[in-house]
Amino acid sequence: MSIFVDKNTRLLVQGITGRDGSFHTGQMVKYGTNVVAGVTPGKAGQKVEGVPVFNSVAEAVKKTDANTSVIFVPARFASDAVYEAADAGIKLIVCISEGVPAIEMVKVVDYISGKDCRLIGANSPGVVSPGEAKVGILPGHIFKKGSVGVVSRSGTLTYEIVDQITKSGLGQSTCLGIGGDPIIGTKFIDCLELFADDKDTEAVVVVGEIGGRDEQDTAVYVKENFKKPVFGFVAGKTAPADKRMGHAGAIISGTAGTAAEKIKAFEDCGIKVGETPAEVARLVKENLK
Amino acid sequence: MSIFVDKNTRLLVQGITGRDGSFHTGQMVKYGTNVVAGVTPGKAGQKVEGVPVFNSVAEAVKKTDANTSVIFVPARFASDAVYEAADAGIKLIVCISEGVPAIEMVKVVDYISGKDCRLIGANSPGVVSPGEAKVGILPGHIFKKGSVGVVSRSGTLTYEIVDQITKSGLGQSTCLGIGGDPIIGTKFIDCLELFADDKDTEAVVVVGEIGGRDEQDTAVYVKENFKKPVFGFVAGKTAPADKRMGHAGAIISGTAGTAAEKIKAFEDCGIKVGETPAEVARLVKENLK
Amino acid sequence: MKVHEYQAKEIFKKYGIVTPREKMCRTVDEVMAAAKEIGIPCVIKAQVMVGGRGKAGGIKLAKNENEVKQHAEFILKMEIKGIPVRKVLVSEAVDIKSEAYLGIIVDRTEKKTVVMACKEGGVEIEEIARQKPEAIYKVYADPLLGLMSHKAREIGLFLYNDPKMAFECASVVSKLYKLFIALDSSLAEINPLVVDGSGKLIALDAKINFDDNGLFRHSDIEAMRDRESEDENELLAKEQDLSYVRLSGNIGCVVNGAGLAMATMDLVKHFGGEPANFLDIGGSSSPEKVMNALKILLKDENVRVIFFNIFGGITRCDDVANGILQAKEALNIKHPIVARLTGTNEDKAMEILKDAGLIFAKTMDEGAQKAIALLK
Amino acid sequence: MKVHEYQAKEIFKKYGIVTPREKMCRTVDEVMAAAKEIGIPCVIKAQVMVGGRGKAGGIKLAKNENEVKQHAEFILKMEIKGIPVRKVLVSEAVDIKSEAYLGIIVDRTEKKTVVMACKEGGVEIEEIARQKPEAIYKVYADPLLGLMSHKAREIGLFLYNDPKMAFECASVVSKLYKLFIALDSSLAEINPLVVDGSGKLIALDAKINFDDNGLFRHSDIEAMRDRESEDENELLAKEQDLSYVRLSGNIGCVVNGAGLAMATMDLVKHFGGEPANFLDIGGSSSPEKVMNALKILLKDENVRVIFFNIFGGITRCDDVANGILQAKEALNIKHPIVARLTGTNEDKAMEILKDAGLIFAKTMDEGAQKAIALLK
Repeated sequence: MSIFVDKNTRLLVQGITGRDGSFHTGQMVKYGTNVVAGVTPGKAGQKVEGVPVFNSVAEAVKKTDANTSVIFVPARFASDAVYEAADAGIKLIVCISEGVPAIEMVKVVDYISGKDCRLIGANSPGVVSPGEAKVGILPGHIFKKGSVGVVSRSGTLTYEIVDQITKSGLGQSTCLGIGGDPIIGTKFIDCLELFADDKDTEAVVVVGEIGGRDEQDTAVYVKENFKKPVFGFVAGKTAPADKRMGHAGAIISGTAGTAAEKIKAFEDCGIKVGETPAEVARLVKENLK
Repeated sequence: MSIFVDKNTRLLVQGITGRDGSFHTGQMVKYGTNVVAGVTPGKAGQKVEGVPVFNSVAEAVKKTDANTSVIFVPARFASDAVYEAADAGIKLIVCISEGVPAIEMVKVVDYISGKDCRLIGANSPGVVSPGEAKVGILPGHIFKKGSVGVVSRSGTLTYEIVDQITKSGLGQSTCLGIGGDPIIGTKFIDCLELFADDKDTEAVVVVGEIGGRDEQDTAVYVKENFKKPVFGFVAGKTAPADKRMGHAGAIISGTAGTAAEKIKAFEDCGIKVGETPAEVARLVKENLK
Repeated sequence: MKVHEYQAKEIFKKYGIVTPREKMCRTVDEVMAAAKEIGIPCVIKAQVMVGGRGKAGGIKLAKNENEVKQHAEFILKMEIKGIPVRKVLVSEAVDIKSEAYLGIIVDRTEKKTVVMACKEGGVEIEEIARQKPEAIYKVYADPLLGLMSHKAREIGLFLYNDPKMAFECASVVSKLYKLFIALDSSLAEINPLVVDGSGKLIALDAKINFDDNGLFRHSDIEAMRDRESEDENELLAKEQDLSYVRLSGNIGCVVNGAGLAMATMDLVKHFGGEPANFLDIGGSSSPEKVMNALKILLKDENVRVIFFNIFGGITRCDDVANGILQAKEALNIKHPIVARLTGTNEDKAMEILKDAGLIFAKTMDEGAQKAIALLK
Repeated sequence: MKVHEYQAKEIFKKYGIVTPREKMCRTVDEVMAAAKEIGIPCVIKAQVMVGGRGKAGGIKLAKNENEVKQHAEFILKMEIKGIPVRKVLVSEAVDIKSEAYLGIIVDRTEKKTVVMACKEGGVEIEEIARQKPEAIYKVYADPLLGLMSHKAREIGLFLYNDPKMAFECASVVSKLYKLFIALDSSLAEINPLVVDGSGKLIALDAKINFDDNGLFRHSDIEAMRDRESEDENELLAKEQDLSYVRLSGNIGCVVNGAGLAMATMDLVKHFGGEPANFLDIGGSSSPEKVMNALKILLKDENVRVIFFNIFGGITRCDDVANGILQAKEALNIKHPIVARLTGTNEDKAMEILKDAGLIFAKTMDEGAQKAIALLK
């Protein structure tokens, strides 16, 4: 088992003919993901990496029964891409696009909430269930099938931690980046709820960073509801206040959203926190029998 | 029994200090309706006909447990009044205000649909369950407790028909005007669904008029789903095309929405149609044992 | 409220929808000048707010200067469905490669705004809707989010196979939707939407109707009202918060409430008479309102009998009675008046009117029949 | 992106929010002239985009012409938190009867826009949030419908007992919300919102931050950017699609990905070093991008060691290696460089860099430790 994506994933790529879309379609196909369709309005009839291209998501869904979509369109078209996917009955939308205005995401998230549909991101690197499916831009080679779930607000930092977990001899059930933006479709707690019910997941690593209070809320949730061991990491201990650290959501506002308060919240709620990425992998290895 | 309003109705009047609001509050109190609160922002602390006035619906609901609201505010404030009532947890909103733009009503109706809340109107004359409660501007003296349900797109025409039914010796379970606007919260079919389950209702009179195709849809619904006898009337047989006949919704568009096609739809589906208001009352009387 | 084609096109232009080069003219001389400016051949189109202009001969192609003059003279003297043509639009003769239909209305059943498209342009959409509804492609806007881009594209891709045309069309759809919402329209229509020789999309005709309930916030639209083309009594009634529609009969009806007013007209017809009008004096009427109503009613010289049908609820019968009494004297009304006043304060009304020389009726049936009998 | 108080107030005025009579000045002479125009007493306020101006002495009341001059001279020579004051705002001295707080942000947890109000104005809202959160009244806007009128009234009625004031406040709230949404703001704040002697509501201070992700559709806001007040290297980085934040240490970090870049800084600190910067070269990097990154990094004279930490996924390590090689030569880099390049094409990268005189590391731990060791 795994969460979000697996062998049943029938993936559609929105923006498949673009530079990123076509490159990663190839990567995903190579990984073994069942990529059934692509969409670029006006480019119907083409093929990308053997995948047929349609003019609209609705048409692609009708023809291919796609159930999952990954979005590679430029930020200014991303919210419409999400609406289109949701309207066409897609159940899981993974939005890779970075740079969607927060006020648009507020609308998108509200619209989606009324549908039988989940949105991951925007600004997500994607989701991988090793050996099952890879949706997004995460590099496939670092993953190994196993029992550790990884959920993160970041991209490459996740790869770093996953890589170390893999090198320690453990594998992963599902790994995903929920996106570095302030307003995102799926949060840590949403993922933990699914990991809780996933038989193959024995432990979860939560990779947080400065900004907001998602880590604090997650800590309380873990303490009160989550039975499996959880390990944490928080990036940005040395970040200054009121400066956006790359991600739109990674900003300490005045004195709120610091790494210190997040680490304290994790530790107060029984989540073991690694000081460095390497230490996180070590903690997982030591604590998982 | 009855539908929409009864002895459990705890009524709040929005726009209670206005000319219409205060006059009809008096009339509703006199009828025996349990009017528990009024709202006019900025006028908290006053009383109208003994009813306490609050600044907001939320406050009024908190203090008085109001469950139903009737709206008497000017048209340009009506949609906000509906939003306020819905946000405050009101379960039934009867909007009397006439002249709300259709595009605003589209939004209002959509917003309400996501809540546990029903909207009647806008441009409704109100709802009366004789002997139980009167909400709106219908004149109380014409009603008599009984077993005929009456639902109408009109105001005074409803009074005319109700009056004749009462004079024929029969009474009514619940009578309401759903409003003469093109976009309204509650339609004929919604009312019939409730009349179907109302033990005290033995027959229903549907009073339609030109414009739209609500009567046609209702006819099909009655034929397929409704077990109790239904009687119909359609106003506007002599109305010219493309002229708005008072009500915003009463307009024949080109050749669509004529009284003739509505009457035909009624008759095709087994609804007995009266040629005149008097004949409707006669038909009901003759067919109800 | 309706506006002329040339006015709708001004609005289109403001929203970036391409229309032909054209000019509104009131005289033959203006037409001649405009034609020279725009270029001949050109099209001369009668500006009247009724359908079927083309069939009636109100739209003509002029291939030379002579024809411009002839057509202008002809059309500016026409009446179309009883409406005199006072303005024409001189329009460039577009090289039409294809025609489509595009329209937006508020769909009552779905309670949403709907964009309708059809590959056949220049036809009556209601006709198509009846005869082959499957030819009409419908896309609903989200009530709160509006018409999303992918939905506009869906329309474009339905109408045109060529992606470039489809996206250009999507842009037209988005603009049409934007103006529809911004201006509280009840109909916004491009029929036909044409592709010209150079592959450009042009709105060859334009129609916008406005929701009367929304006009209060669009004084610029209200200012476009062509008072010449509307019935002055209907406008006068509206200003006095009355609702009046003139018909061709001779029994003037004064009623409170729109539904009852329609039912009253129907009843007159039912018993063999001909109603002269629809007239709703509204919910809370005063003697002044009754006076105003009668003033308007009596401008119609066909009216021979007046039939009051009042069901007193909020409306007080004594108010109406006082209004009748005052109007009868002030306006020196000689017409026979049948009065059926029932409900709130009907006894007082009877007392007020007892010496006024009216014919009374207990029911609306009785009233209608008495009114008809008076004509004999 | 941030703007100065005087710029935020220009926006406020455009949206109909009342601000004091005031004028932005750059010199003492301008201040003298403005004070005469506005009237003395007046207030002189340093225009810097950091908090705590008041405490630092950057806001002063001038009661006569002499004081205007003194204060202007003083403030225009100040540095506040290291930032030189280049502009001041000369403002009328408002007769303050009461102060309140009004602010709008996007609430990450609720995923909605929230209006916050507090009866205490002029205070740090985060301070209040920590110490007595119950003093902050919150109202959420509907994501699709916006801030409904009754919600704006709710804020007004919370802040003011007098209905007239409450409704005036509701109108200010609606305007503030309107501009917040229209301009893709991330913060819009009136602190304090004051009632003056005549009972008028005035925005005495103004703060607007903009969502960088929304700037592409607001060129007018982008044009307000005060380049003098921002770090030129950070701006330069942004223009080159890099993300750079200068810190005070001496180990320059070049990383791909924001999370990993932060973790790298943290790791340097963890092992006892001091990072000189945050620098994210992004997902798909080219040799040019690496070159640009190093150019920016080396403008910081504190940097003594450069630490590359690259986790190759989409980023190809050979691209980074080529960039290092090119930059080393073109920029004549003498600094020691520690390179930890792992993932996609790491072997190729090693091959490229084998003779470049770099210090290599297998893991980021090793890299950070080697970088620190080089400083000794």
